[in-house]
Amino acid sequence: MSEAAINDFVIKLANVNGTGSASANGLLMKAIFRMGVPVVGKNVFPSNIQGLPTWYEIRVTEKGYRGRSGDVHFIVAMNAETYERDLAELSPGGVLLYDNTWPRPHFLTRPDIQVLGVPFARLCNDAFKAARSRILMKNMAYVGTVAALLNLDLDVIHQLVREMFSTKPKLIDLNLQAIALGYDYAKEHFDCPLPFSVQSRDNTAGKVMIDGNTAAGLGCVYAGATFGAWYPITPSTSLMDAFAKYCDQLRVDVDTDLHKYCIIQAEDELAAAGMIIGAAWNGARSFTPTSGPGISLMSEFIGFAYYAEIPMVLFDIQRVGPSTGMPTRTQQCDIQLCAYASHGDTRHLLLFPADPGECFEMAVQAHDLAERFQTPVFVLSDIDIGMNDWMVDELTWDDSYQPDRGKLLSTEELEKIEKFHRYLDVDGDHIPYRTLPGTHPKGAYFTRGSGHNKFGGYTEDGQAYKEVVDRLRAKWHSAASKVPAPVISPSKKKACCGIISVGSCDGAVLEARDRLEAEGLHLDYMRIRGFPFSDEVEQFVADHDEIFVVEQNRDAQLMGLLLLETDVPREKLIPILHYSGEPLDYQFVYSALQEAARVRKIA
Amino acid sequence: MSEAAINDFVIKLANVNGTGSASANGLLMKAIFRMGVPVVGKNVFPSNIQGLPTWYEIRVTEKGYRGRSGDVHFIVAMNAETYERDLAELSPGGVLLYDNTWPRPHFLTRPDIQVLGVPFARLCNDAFKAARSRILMKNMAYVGTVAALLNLDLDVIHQLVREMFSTKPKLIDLNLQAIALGYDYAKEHFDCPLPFSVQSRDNTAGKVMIDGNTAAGLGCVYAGATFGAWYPITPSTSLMDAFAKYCDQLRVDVDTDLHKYCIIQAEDELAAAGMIIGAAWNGARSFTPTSGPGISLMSEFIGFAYYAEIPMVLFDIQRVGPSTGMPTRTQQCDIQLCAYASHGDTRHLLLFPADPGECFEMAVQAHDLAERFQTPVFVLSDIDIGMNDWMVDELTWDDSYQPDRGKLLSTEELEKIEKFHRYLDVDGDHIPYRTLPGTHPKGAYFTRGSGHNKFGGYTEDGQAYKEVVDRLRAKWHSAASKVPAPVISPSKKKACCGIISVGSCDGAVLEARDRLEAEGLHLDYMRIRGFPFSDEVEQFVADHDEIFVVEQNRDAQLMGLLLLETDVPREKLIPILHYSGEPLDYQFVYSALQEAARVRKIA
Amino acid sequence: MTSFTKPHIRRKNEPVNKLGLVRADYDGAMSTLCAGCGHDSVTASMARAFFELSIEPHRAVKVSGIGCSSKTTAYFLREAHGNNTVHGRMPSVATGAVAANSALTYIGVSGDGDSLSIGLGQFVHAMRRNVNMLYVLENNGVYGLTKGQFSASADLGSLAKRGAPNEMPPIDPVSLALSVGATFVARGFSGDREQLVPLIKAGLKHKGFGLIDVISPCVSFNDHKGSTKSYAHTYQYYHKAVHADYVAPSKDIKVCYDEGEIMPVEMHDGGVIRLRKLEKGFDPRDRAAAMSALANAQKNDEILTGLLHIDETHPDMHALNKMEDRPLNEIPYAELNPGAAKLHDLQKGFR
Amino acid sequence: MTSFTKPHIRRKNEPVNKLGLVRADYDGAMSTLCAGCGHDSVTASMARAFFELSIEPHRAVKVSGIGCSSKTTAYFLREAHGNNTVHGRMPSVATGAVAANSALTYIGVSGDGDSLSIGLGQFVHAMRRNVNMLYVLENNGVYGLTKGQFSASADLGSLAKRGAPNEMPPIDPVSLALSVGATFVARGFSGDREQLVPLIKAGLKHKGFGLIDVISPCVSFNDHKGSTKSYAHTYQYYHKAVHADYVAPSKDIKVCYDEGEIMPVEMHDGGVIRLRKLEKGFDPRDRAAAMSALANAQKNDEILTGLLHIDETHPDMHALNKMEDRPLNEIPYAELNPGAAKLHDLQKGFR
Ligand SMILES: Cc1ncc(C[n+]2csc(CCOP(=O)(O)OP(=O)(O)O)c2C)c(N)n1
Ligand SMILES: Cc1ncc(C[n+]2csc(CCOP(=O)(O)OP(=O)(O)O)c2C)c(N)n1
Ligand code: SF4
Ligand code: SF4
Ligand SMILES: [Mg+2]
Ligand SMILES: [Mg+2]
Repeated sequence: MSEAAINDFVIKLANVNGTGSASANGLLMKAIFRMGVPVVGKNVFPSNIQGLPTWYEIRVTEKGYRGRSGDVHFIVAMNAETYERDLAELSPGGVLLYDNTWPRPHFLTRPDIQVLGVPFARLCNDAFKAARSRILMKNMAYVGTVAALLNLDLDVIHQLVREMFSTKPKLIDLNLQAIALGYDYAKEHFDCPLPFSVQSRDNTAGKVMIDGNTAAGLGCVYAGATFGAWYPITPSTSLMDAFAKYCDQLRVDVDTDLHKYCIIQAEDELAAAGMIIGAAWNGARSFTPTSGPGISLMSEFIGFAYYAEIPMVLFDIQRVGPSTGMPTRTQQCDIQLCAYASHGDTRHLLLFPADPGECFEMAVQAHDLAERFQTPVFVLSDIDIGMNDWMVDELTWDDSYQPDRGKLLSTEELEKIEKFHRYLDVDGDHIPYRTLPGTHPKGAYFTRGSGHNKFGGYTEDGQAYKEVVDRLRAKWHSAASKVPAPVISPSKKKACCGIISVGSCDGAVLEARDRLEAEGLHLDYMRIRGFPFSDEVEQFVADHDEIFVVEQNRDAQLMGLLLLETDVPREKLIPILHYSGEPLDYQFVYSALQEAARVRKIA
Repeated sequence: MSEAAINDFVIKLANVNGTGSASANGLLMKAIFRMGVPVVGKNVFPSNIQGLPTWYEIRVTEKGYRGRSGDVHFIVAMNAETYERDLAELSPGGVLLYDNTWPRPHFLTRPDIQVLGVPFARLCNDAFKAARSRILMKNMAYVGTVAALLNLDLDVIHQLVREMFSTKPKLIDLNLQAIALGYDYAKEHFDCPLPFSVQSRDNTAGKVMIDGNTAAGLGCVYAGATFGAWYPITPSTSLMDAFAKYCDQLRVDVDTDLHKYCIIQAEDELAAAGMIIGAAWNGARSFTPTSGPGISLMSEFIGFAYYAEIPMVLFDIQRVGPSTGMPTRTQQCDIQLCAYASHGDTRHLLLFPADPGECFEMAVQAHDLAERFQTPVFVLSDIDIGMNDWMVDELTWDDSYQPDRGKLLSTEELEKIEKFHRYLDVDGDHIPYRTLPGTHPKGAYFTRGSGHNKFGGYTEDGQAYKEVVDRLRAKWHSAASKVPAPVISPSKKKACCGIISVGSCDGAVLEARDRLEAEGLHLDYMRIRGFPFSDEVEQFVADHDEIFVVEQNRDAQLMGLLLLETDVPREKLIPILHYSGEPLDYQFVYSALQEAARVRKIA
Repeated sequence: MTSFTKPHIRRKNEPVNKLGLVRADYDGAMSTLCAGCGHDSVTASMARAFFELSIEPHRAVKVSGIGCSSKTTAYFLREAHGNNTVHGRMPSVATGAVAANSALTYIGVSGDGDSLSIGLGQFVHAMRRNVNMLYVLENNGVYGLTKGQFSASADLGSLAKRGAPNEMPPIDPVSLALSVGATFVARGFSGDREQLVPLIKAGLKHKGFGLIDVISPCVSFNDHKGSTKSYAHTYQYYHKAVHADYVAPSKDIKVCYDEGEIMPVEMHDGGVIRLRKLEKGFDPRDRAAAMSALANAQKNDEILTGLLHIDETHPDMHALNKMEDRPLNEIPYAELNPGAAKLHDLQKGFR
Repeated sequence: MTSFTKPHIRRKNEPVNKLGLVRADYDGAMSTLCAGCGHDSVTASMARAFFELSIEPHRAVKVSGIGCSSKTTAYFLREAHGNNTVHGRMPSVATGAVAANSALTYIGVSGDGDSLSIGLGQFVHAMRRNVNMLYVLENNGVYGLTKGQFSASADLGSLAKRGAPNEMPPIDPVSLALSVGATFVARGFSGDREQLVPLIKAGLKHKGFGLIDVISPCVSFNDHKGSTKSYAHTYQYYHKAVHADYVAPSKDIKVCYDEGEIMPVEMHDGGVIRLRKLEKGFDPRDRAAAMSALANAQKNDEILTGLLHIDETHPDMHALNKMEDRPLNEIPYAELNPGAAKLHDLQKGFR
């Protein structure tokens, strides 16, 4: 637990969903960001449309930490139903703000916190006529109160309101009025600002606030993907929404209104998988965003793409499984499934972005790798990365980039060669050449998921069959050096032990590691970014005596891959597992590492 | 390679499918079996209906070995298309029998074998009028020739023909005539019998010849399953056919013609999975037979059954994957998929029968375990076990058996309890009680694949969610001692090394082990029969320095499970992999073990 | 089974049904849908139908897929088992459940997304099998739970909330059902409980698969101007063809037969569905007639509602499979176990 | 693209098409189906249609699912890419392929099992999207490849090889297609190439989804007495409604218009389908009429064949998605890449 301080505290807003709170909360976060102070925002929302508890947590972190902290210093408790729980979560010395319009019969409180009441409902009922406004404006009213209490820059807030409603200018004044209501009430009744508050800095220059799904959608645009198929599923929907938005903006001919892309809302995930396979087979870069249940449903097709060697790019925005699970909560629970999805001997390429910046980059890499290796490639994101706004370096682009279309024979090349065989390892690199329909009569071949020999012919012969699947395994293995390399962050002093982690665990792990380091526990850290594992991964496990594997699932799935695919002995690996569905916080990792180090007697 | 001898040789019949050869070949095998000499039969057929190569291999083995040997001493080469390949496969000193009706322009032969020609087509064309008879009777004609050459008991053969055509008595004489044609021709032209031939013994008493799918279907009848749903897929179809046949025979009221069972041909595998889940949820023992592609398609539902804790019995008759693969060839390639099928953290119970006898037993156990643990249970058979006739001990039944319905509350029990909570661990054994619809108002609960707490209520609370999935993991683990225990077959002398294998590998492994033992290489052998692994498995791996893991897939999937779920260090495990799709033969295992032992310098 | 957890609070003079239960005894958990969602009205109608039919709550079974609509099975009949399965696959789970115990009353609740896209195959095949259940399709033309994408039932030209028109032909569950031989096909509107409750009752009593396509507006994503699945549009265009009401078996049934406008259809339980013809000359027992009535209504931009087709003669799944009346899950093991001696006999053919 | 692998052997005076190719240039690998299988005749008809239309083989794409029928894409057009996908899921792969390159000619081949059970959802949704392809459904009423189980198109009362009758209503692909708004719906018979070849040609030229349901008997499992999908039964009951023939764009087209019995339908490429009405007063451009013709034929136990419905006005998937004419797979990356500067601009909203 850590004390709240200037530019270093956590505010949590407890709301009911469907009441318009999300944009108000986003506005608060953006205001702090624009004041030059780094923020970490987590939106925890229910799996329905209206009426259930939702939370928005904003960590203000001058040092620019990227994970949750685990503390809550300031709660805006707008939801009576979760009030008790919200109250309990508040750190000692914290502040609770609530709507005191109606007296509460059994009002719970704690002696170690400060409670502030503002009659938001009454203020809004008095000020606004329309029923809908009265509900919506309560949110803006607490924004005003919070702004006063945290010393937020009102100009910044007003500017944000104007941008937010630029298309509905009538609403600007209404919202500004509501903000003023809350602001003025606070100034009048409370000591403003609180001891912890925000002071302007210049720590967010060159940064943007973006969510991973938007970044990945944008990445697909830059990758030159022209076809996307999907079936709506939380939390992957916004990825396709982003792709559609940017295509609409960038790829529609202004004169003719004609599109240079095609997006299809499929009838289900099986169909979405089939469509992107069809399009990729026919030479259009394609992708599908989905989540766990979608991967289960696509399993048969994934095996087909693997065996028939068709590029396939899948974004799995992971949510809490198994089954429908908690669709709006985060986990990293599809790692094992994606690594080996489908029946028979199958193995795939995985990319693990840790933030929206990497979602953008890896979206591009996924397309390159899928075409280079003619195989399914999974980008394993999650709700935390995908749907929360993260502060990251502004995305950049290298204008010299050219898509790697892999070993694709052109009409001219086909013209030259004697005879084309689809599955022949001509170059000894385990990757055969492919051709597109329509390019040349010589290029024709028959794609099938049934037994085929290296020439592409149907076979039921054991040796001919083996030859192809043996090459497939070798091809998969050769991708180890081509998937994104792990990021290794050595400890300041030489360390005998290490941490391995992945994806959205990164911020919390880095922070926990730094804090432990400050206390004298030195740990090297490797974040895995690709599968199959490269030599660096092997080296890291070889170089350390004990390795903590931090991940967000129950069954230690990443650790499982390490056991299966590297030479690491089991005794070296110590799982640290978080799977409640909330984004990981550094305190969890810190305590777990500390405890594990104690038990294992690591210096 | 081993020499052919009396009651110890292999005959292979190469045919074209759709020409009626299968029943002729089965007749040959049955005749030898009835003469009291053990046989091993393997039918290798194509994935079409008519016109492609098919082989039937009969190993005559007085000692009662259960696997293939790898030799071929006698080939009946009825298929000109595979003639070259068949010829090459023959062991030196072997005999090739072919149809010499038409002269072959470029007749291939080998100096080290004996070639016998019989004009089967001409004999049959002369003897029979109908076009169809002329084709079919060629098969019976070579049966006659083979009978003469191998000294088979004609009375036994005649009796088999009479039984075979008991419903179409007109065909009996026709077939006997054809047999006589071939028999007489052989007697007249060749030295009969061959040096290797069959002599009557009494080694098959108490045995039956049965295929695994039939045995499993029968097992489901004895388990008291009343509902089955399926979607046709090779090689699982005959399992449901058998269940249907026995139900029709045993469970139809003679007076009313009404059924005590229900079988539904579903519209696909997803639907089949849903149906058996619905029926099991509602208290009828149910099951579905399928193969790899079906498991892929059922993945989402499997996770639902796991998380909602609904009994589910699946038979996966494995075939060569990935994708459509070689649907009529055998592999053990779905082990990993079935162990962890579905997204999110999921883990299942697996049973591994090694022969039709165990298919029968494990079909019953699967139903007991599924209800006891309220979870999916997979019986992992394969084409070799499922579709070939195996010689096994006559199936027996203990009349005192009662189904284990698990923790299912009756109306009376519900009447007594205060309040029922579906997912509460009342007894501390990790297994909650369940209720059936319609039994009692108190028993009602809401089944869902979305987040639920231990009371069965909807939740999005991380801790409440974790409590349930932690129990699920503990429940799964507690099944280790309840799934069938491994069969451990110690070497004659104390051995430092061992073999681990599974399912249809058993016969070949045992034979290879015995032969190596005779040469002084001592190896203990454990055949795994259930997953999660029991303490015996842990003990076996702990007790041995090096362990050869013999299995039929490319990616060492069983070895993978050992790495993931036991403490065995990787260096101990040496994979021996066979995945050409042909049933495993002992020579393959023998050579691989010998070679591995040499490399590893094992005494 | 006669024991009940007694209802807790009961208002004075509150109407009770034949079981002595009040309407509130058919309630469930509190709804978490949006205020004004059509689905909540349908829930109320379903609860009322069960109440009026005096079905013991615990002798009913509720099944559903995934979606706002599918959630509603939690919001009525708290004393009935519910099975909220996976997206689009409720029909198969229902089929298995019905197969296991034919003695209960089954109601399935689904949405247009759940039934017409991911679940289309299962939906059609459950109709083809004539599984004995009532299937209520709460049709709002959108995916509510995933926030407003068009579903396959969105009408040509219907506008999305953001203004884009749908340009693909809709899949009309009623036409589809007729084309694949469903035996009870009706359409209702969440806003008209007077019509809907009797339809649900009739559907529950129909022996075989009953489909009620209920237009049930989504206030959050598809209730704006230009949407053809809005309350306003539905009120304006809907048209009642046949009013159906179920009358339980009793001596008086025959008396009804004479009334001019009333056409009786006898049910398997001895009860009767009374059809009040609103459209002249339309006979819902004639499938071809239903199809052409539907085609005509479409031409006139009318939303035809009521009981559009009924066929009480086609055997249901149990009859097709020649199953005995006793539920599968009640057959004692002793009757299912052929025994050791029989096993020996059976294996004679394997020697 | 004009280069071809020249045909190897050519008979003297063998007819050549506009490309100078002979019919054998449209052949594929040797069939591995049973001798006499209806599917082999359909294969021959498809090859002939491509030949007669003078489509360059390598500019065609063949897609299929799994089944005996689906295998046949290997048996014609050896110079065309084929994609033999997974069971029941060909429509989605085809949809993606068509989306990626609209400039090729697409033919899908499937079976009744592949299309009407496991693949029903995809089949219907591909029609709804009006994907520009011809879909040939080789309908034999059984699962051939898995050895003779009834499929969902088995007719009521049709006998299985072992004598058991089917008791579930069939799913008729033609009715289904009409009910979900398909734009080209036809039925043929493998045994009548004279009718089938022109239908295939018309279907290939139709801009949008063309369905031809071809009765194609399975000699191994469904050609016995009592089977309603046998050769004998089909010959006896089949009935031709409308003969359709495609005429390529040319100056003479207009001349044809006058002939009494001929009704011309103009195609997107400027060609014309000439419909020869065999059934009086039947206009295949009227969907409702097609439905009632179908219903009547069913009543009379007739198998209605020919072009039963065509709608050239409904936009195909490309038009619905406002795609430009150039195939997606030919748009150079330079046109797709917004560039670094743009990326900077786009992110202004993220500050
Ligand atoms: C396999 C799978 N894919 C996608 C989803 C996401 N999802 C949940 S509900 C829904 C659509 C629901 O639409 P509908 O059935 O019309 O219900 P409504 O919410 O409109 O009542 C979708 C796509 C899911 N739960 N499972
Ligand atoms: C997922 C999956 N399930 C089952 C099968 C087995 N299977 C192969 S073909 C087939 C049915 C084919 O029937 P149909 O489409 O009518 O083709 P036909 O052989 O009759 O031409 C089935 C069930 C499969 N290949 N894949
Ligand atoms: S989103 Fe629509 S369908 Fe869902 S609860 Fe709200 S109003 Fe109902
Ligand atoms: S089984 Fe039937 S469908 Fe298949 S190839 Fe033979 S005749 Fe044709
Ligand atoms: Mg809906
Ligand atoms: Mg078929």
